[in-house]
Amino acid sequence: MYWLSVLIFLPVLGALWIGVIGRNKTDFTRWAALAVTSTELLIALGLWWNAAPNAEGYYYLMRVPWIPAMGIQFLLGMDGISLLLVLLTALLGPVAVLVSWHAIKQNWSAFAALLLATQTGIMGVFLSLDLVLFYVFWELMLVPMYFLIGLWGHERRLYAAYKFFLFTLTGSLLMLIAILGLYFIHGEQTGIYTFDYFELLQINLPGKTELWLMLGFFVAFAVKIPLFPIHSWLPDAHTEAPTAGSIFLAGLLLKTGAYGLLRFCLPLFPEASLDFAPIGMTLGVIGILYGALLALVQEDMKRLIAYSSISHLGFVVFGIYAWNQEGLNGAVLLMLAHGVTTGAMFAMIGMLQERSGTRLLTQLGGLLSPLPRLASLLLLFTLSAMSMPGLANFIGEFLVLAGVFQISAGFAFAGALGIITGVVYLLWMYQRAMLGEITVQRLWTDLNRRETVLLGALALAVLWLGLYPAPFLDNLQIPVTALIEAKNAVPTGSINALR
Amino acid sequence: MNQWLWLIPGTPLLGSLVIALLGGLLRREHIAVLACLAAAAAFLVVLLAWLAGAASQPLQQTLYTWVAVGDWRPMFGFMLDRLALVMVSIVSGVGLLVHLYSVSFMAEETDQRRYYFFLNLFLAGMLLLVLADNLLLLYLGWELVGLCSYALIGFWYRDPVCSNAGRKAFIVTRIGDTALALGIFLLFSQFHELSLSALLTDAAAQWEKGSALATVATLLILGGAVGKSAQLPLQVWLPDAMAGPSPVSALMHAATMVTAGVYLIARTHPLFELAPQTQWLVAAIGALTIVYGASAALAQIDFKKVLAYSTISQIGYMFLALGCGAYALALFHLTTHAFFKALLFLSAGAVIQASRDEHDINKLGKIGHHPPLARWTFLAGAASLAGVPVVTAGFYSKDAILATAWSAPAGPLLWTFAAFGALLTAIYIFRVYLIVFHGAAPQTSTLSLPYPMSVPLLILALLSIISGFIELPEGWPGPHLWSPWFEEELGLATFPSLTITYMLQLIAALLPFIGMGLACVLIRRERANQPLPLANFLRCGWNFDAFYQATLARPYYALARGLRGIVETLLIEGALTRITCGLLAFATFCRKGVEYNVLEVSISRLVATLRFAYTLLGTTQNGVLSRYALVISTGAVFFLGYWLW
Amino acid sequence: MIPLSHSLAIAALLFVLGLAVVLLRRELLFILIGLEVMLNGVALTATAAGQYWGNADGQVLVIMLMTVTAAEVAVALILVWLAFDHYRAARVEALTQLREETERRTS
Amino acid sequence: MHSADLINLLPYLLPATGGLVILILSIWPKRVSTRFLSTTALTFLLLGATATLLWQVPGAVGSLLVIDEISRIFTLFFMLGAAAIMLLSFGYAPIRNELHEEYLSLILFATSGMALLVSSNNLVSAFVGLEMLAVPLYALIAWQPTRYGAIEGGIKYAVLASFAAAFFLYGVALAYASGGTLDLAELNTIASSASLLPVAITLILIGIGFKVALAPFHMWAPDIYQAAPSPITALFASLSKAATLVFLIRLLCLQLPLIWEALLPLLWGIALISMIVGNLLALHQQNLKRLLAYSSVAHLGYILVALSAGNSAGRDAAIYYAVTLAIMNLGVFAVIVAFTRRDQDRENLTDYRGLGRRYPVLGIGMGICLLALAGLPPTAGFMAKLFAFGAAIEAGNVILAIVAVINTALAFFYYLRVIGVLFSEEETAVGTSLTAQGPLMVIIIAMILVIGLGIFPQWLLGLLEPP
Amino acid sequence: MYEFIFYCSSVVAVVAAGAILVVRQPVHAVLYLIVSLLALALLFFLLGAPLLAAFQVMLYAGAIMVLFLFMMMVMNLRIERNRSLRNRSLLRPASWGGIALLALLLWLILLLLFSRSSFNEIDSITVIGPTAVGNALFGPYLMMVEAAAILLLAALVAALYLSQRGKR
Repeated sequence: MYWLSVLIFLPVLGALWIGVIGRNKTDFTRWAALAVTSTELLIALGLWWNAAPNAEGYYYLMRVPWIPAMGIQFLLGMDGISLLLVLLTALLGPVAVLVSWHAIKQNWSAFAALLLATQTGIMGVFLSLDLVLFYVFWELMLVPMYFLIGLWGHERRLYAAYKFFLFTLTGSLLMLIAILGLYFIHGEQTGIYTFDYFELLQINLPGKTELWLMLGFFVAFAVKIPLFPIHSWLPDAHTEAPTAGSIFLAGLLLKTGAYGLLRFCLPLFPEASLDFAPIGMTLGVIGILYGALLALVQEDMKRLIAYSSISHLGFVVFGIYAWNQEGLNGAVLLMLAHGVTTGAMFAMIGMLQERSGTRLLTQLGGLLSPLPRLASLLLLFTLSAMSMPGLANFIGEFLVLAGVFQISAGFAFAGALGIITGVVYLLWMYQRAMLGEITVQRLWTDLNRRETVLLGALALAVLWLGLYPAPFLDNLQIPVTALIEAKNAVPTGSINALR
Repeated sequence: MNQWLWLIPGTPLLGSLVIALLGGLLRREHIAVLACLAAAAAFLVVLLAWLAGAASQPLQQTLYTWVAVGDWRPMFGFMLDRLALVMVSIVSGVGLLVHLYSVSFMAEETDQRRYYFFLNLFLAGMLLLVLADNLLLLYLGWELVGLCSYALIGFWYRDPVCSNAGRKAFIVTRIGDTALALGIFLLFSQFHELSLSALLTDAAAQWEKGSALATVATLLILGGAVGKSAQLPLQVWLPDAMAGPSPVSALMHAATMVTAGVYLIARTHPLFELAPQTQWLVAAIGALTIVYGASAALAQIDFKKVLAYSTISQIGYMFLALGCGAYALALFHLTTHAFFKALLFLSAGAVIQASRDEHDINKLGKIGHHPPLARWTFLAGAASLAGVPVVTAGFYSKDAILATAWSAPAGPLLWTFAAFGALLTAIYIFRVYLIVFHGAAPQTSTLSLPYPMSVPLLILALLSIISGFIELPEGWPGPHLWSPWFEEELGLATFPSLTITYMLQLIAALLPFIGMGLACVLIRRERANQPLPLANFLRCGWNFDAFYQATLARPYYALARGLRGIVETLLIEGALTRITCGLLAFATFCRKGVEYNVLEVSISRLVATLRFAYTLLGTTQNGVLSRYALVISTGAVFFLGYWLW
Repeated sequence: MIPLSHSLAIAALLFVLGLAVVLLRRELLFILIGLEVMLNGVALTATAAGQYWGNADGQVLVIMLMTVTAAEVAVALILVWLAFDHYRAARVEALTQLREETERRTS
Repeated sequence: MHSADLINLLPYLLPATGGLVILILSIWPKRVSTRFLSTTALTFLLLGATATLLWQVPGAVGSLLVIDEISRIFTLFFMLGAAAIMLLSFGYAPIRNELHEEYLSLILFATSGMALLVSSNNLVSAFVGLEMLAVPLYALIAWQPTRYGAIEGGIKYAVLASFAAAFFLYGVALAYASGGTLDLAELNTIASSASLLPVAITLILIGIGFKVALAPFHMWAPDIYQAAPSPITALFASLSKAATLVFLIRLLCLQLPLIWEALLPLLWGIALISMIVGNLLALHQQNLKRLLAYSSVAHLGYILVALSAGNSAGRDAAIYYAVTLAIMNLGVFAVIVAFTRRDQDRENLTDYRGLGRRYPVLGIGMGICLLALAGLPPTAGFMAKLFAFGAAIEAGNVILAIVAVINTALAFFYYLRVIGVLFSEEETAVGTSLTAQGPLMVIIIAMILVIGLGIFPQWLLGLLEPP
Repeated sequence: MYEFIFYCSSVVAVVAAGAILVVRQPVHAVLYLIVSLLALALLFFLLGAPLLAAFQVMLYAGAIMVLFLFMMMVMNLRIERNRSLRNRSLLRPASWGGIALLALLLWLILLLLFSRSSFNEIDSITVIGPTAVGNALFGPYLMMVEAAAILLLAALVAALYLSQRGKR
């Protein structure tokens, strides 16, 4: 199915196009980038429209030999989970372009090229089913993101960029080791040396080895998610990145970690993952509460949302390791919801910063009256972020907690505390920014047409996800069932390496 | 009619959407009219539902599959049975009246669009809550009304008092909501089903009476109900919520939203019947709250806060009835309370607005302007609240609850609380009435109210007087329409024997009059500057705020003690703010302690180590050729030495 | 007859002595001389081994060694001379412009 | 000697003949223009490259040289690489006026030395090849002796290389003593019995370790990198290293597998030290050329990670790595050459501020090459690391692989720093206008190869497979 | 007798080499080296390599050492103005001792390694004369002779260039 590779390579070709001929033609590059990302979105929607599962539950598969000597293929596949995340990626593309329209003052062509390159990397991560290919895209998305942060970021951008890069890189390199280990063990067992995901699923690993390999993958994903205590790159990166960068970071890059858990950690190492589940859930709950707590004491709005992302992604991990229908469905849905919601919130903070010149809550206040449109839309997204029923995050968090509750009521209770704290910090943020007396008198301009359309679209997405998530959840039926089957296939009384 | 059910919440929702999206194009007055039309449409649909026979045959509609997870597919579906029918009637009726009232009351406000958007949205949410046929949808409505409450309490957002109050309300109710959510999770994990009808039959079939799971589940649901209905111990938000506009207080914090807890328990009563301990706890909470609210109301000086505590106390009656298994009576009181409390708030609002937003009852008494209509309707509401026998609706509903409480476990005790509460009720409401309307202010005010305000007041006054007549007390001749109509759905209340009933009725009938007398005494003492003992304690709502500070905030406080600089910032008013601040301190501790001192420092340590290693290695690279050769030779020695080993 | 190991030991001693000269002396000329001594050790090894195995390869190796050494020494000596010309010194301490500058590093 | 032998000899002869021809041309009574000399040199190199294609593999030239896939690829590669070095030299401002016939002929002699080295099957020929590569370099480092550190660099390299060559030769002599032969194939037959042979090979390893700058024999590298003119540094960093490394691979993997097995722990240790030392020293380095020197040390460490696996995957990985490392280094140095000021190199990182923004092709080229050095997919550097670490894991050297991986992550830090400087907003004074075409061509070809070999590594791997 | 001469000349070669370690004047060092080389030439002869012995005397002691001496002369012209060529002092005893120890260690290691491999005793000397060497050189090693020639040429070119350009 060649459309998958179109999905991946369209942005990078667009990036080349823009990068080569777009110098000093700001207007042209803007529209070109918008055109490319919109085409991408249309293709993604078309793929969604035509999606029909095959025997393995994959809607589309594409298999081309790449490096036959090593058993590396160009193997792309899209099942329900990747479809949803691809949709999210495609949606956030135009959003990021539109948000940067006037916010990026210099070197628009390079910026657009990097943005598109990042999108390619992320698309690749969500689509590749060959482990080396996956790793290639996994690393590939780092570099343009590094430059987005490092070149267009705010005050401490270089520090943040380094931190971002080194944290994620160290993790992913360990994953590389694990991938290679998997490859050779599989090769020794079966005589077929391949990185093919479907082949590797058949592998049967001894307990300790499985655990170590799983940890190799897990560390890479945990850094991306990010889980406590390896989250410390995230607030810096989010804060210093330009708005579009933050949108991609929070909306998409964090999802790649969770996606990795779902796609690789659980099915490849079911036994080890099952043993690891309590720890995974503990890390999740720590993330939920810790992120919420720290969000409470942030002055910088972007930093606040960054910590809230830690909290929300904690829920995702929570759901993943609950490993049942509700938990997994909820985790994926929450990923989507968080992508849209947080993307929108970062976009709005960017707009706010363009208008007020600051993101500090101490310097904002009372903006509801001069900026009613912005304020009310921000309220909508804030509510979504604190999982207001009817809005995007709710169903996800609800399902996650419902899933977790079946595993352990205590964990569910702790997670529910996270919802309460979520309300506390988000409302407080909203109050400090939008309510009260206006602190700065200046000529405020409310959202213009571009921004309204952009945020309106995201608001629609938020409402759709909240009110009618069934079309999205339908896609998850097959992959989630497969995951649960993988769990059920684990022999009872297997070695509990961790306990 | 089945397929039109969605119109009931749909019309106000549509109204709110139109206001939100197109409100910019409309003039202020038109927005108000639009909102009223939406509310009226909802009411109209409810009336049509009555006509279509919803009273005899429950209506149902399923819009679409909301969530599809595995084999669990909760629908976006509505169910209109008798319980829901009564609720939607009250909600849409009172809602319509309040909308009307708002047209005049809020005419001066600039931000009509926001106001009516949330008012309509609230109506939609409340109707959704009531109509929901599964717990998930109910939870949606539940949160939606909480949100609107938050937004409207903080309507005057420029005032930090208002926005703080809104936030407090949201957070406190959210605590209850989370309990409710956990309860839902528990039920879901047990039955894999959230549809109300299926859930209740399953529960009845699978759970033994008094089983631990049932108790826990009902306790969690009770948590949600307590939070939303402002019962002990989560009542702290309601008095603060009076910072919002009066129509909002009337609609949400008196008539409808706060009774959602009552509705929830009534709706899930089969579960509660499986858990007698919880049910008794419901009754006990109700009884305690009655006294708590009434006593706190006794010492208030803010006009609306009196009514707020009164609401807390009155909902206590409903909880008492629920706890005693008299669900229909709880609903009865809910209905009459909706009328008279809305009336009280609306007329109080009229007075307050006429007196340039003066809330202090003493000042209102001295210099306030009292539109005559407001005065008389307030009196009607007060009488109904106090339960003046025979002529008011409040008498009938409250009397029945008192009677049924007697026959519950530990009945006389409950009854005593309830009766004492009734006495206090009479005292505080007449105290307020007398202070405000019989103070030094010119009594012959001729201020007249505009029609949008006066018509709702009159209708509500009428209803608070006559709505009781549909069900006369046990043992009296006359119509007994209410309880039997509900028998199928909610069962019948039990009453003590007829003689005791008569006794109790007599006492109950006397209480208002005693109360009136005591109120006069109280006022005289107050005017002589001899306030009630414990007045301050009562005024602060039994110092609950302080109590929470001590029990919840202090542990966090201890955590934060090491961080001197932050401690200062902790000293902000209000209990929940205290808790928040406790969290805040802890969070700051985490930020300083963990984020910076541990994580950042470990990174910088690593960097320093690497740099040190670099320097160390770099100094060996001193440019002297012999040194290089030496290193090579040393390496050679080691490598050759390897072969010896 | 001389056992091979004796020749090897002597050769090794020569090699090591040359090594010591390279390491100890700080004059470039001495260092070059030391290198010659080391290579002599190698030459002795090769010759003795050639004798032991009875073929000419060892001697070929030594001849190559000599040729190459001649080439190397020629260039090296020119360079030493240039150094002396430019730095007025032929000691290794004088040739430390190129080095790691850890102390003066900024940032 | 048959005519086939003669054809086989051509690739060795052509560069050397080229050197001679140029020398002769220079004593021609009429003055010959530099352009003509350069063209001649390039022609001979390209002819040599073409001649390698005529090779029938497997084959031999006399008894000393073998011709197989590896020697064919690398000989071709060295010819083209030397041509690239010349192109760089033409664009290198500081010595542009010093480009005499000697320079060109020395490079040509060095090239034939490399060609000898990679196909030697005999220790003597290896030694001669090694020296043929080294001796011209002594002079090339010190080219234009008035430059900063030129003479010092020349002396340091001359002395230390002779020192290392002494070790190498000692090893050769001992190998001869242990087996009575200098032929590698014959040595292999006695490898199991001769206890002195591993020692001899260890000594040879020390000599080679010096040439390819493995820790702890690496200390010359930064100084010489800094001292030499940038094109010559490029020669060091890419071709010279690759040639020596290929000989090491041939020695251990192809000819003496038994000894290879015995040496694995040593290789393991060298790999570990090299990676760590190289990266640590590069970490805070402010001088770009020194930084690249240290990074090369680390890269050789990664190659030894592959070699210490002791399996065929490790061998292939090492070969692949050698080629790609050479290309990447060539690319980076091409940019350094292109950015030189009129009189001297830009050495400090601060001198590169903002140049990538101003000259995007050069900037992007250098960025890609640096990222490839760092090992980022989809460049060749990543594939090389993948193969290398894969080989290590296959052999069960998981700890080494993990150390390598952590080192890789560490290495990103300094590569990214360079890129960050290159694209930073402040700009340094540009100095000259960059008009040199040679470096531009080299960087573009390197860029294409780095990405092409990264995406399609089987291009190279396939060539190595015996048909 | 044969052994005696062998060991004597070994001792001479070693002692002369050792003397280089401690002498102060470069000229002395060169002279000691020549002594060592000549002793070595004798050893070569004794080991049955007369051609090598001759080469050693002619090439090494003759040509290369003359190169050294010539260079020294050139430099000595300026030694009066510049004292840096003089060996002021040896290194500090600590590093001196350290390096000596290292060298000793290396030697001991090598000896131990040699002692591990068992070499057969050889009964008599077989002289591998110029013919054999020549056959080898111009037989299989012909390529290398040519290569060495090119190498020498390269060195010549390099030396010439540097000596021309090096003039200040």
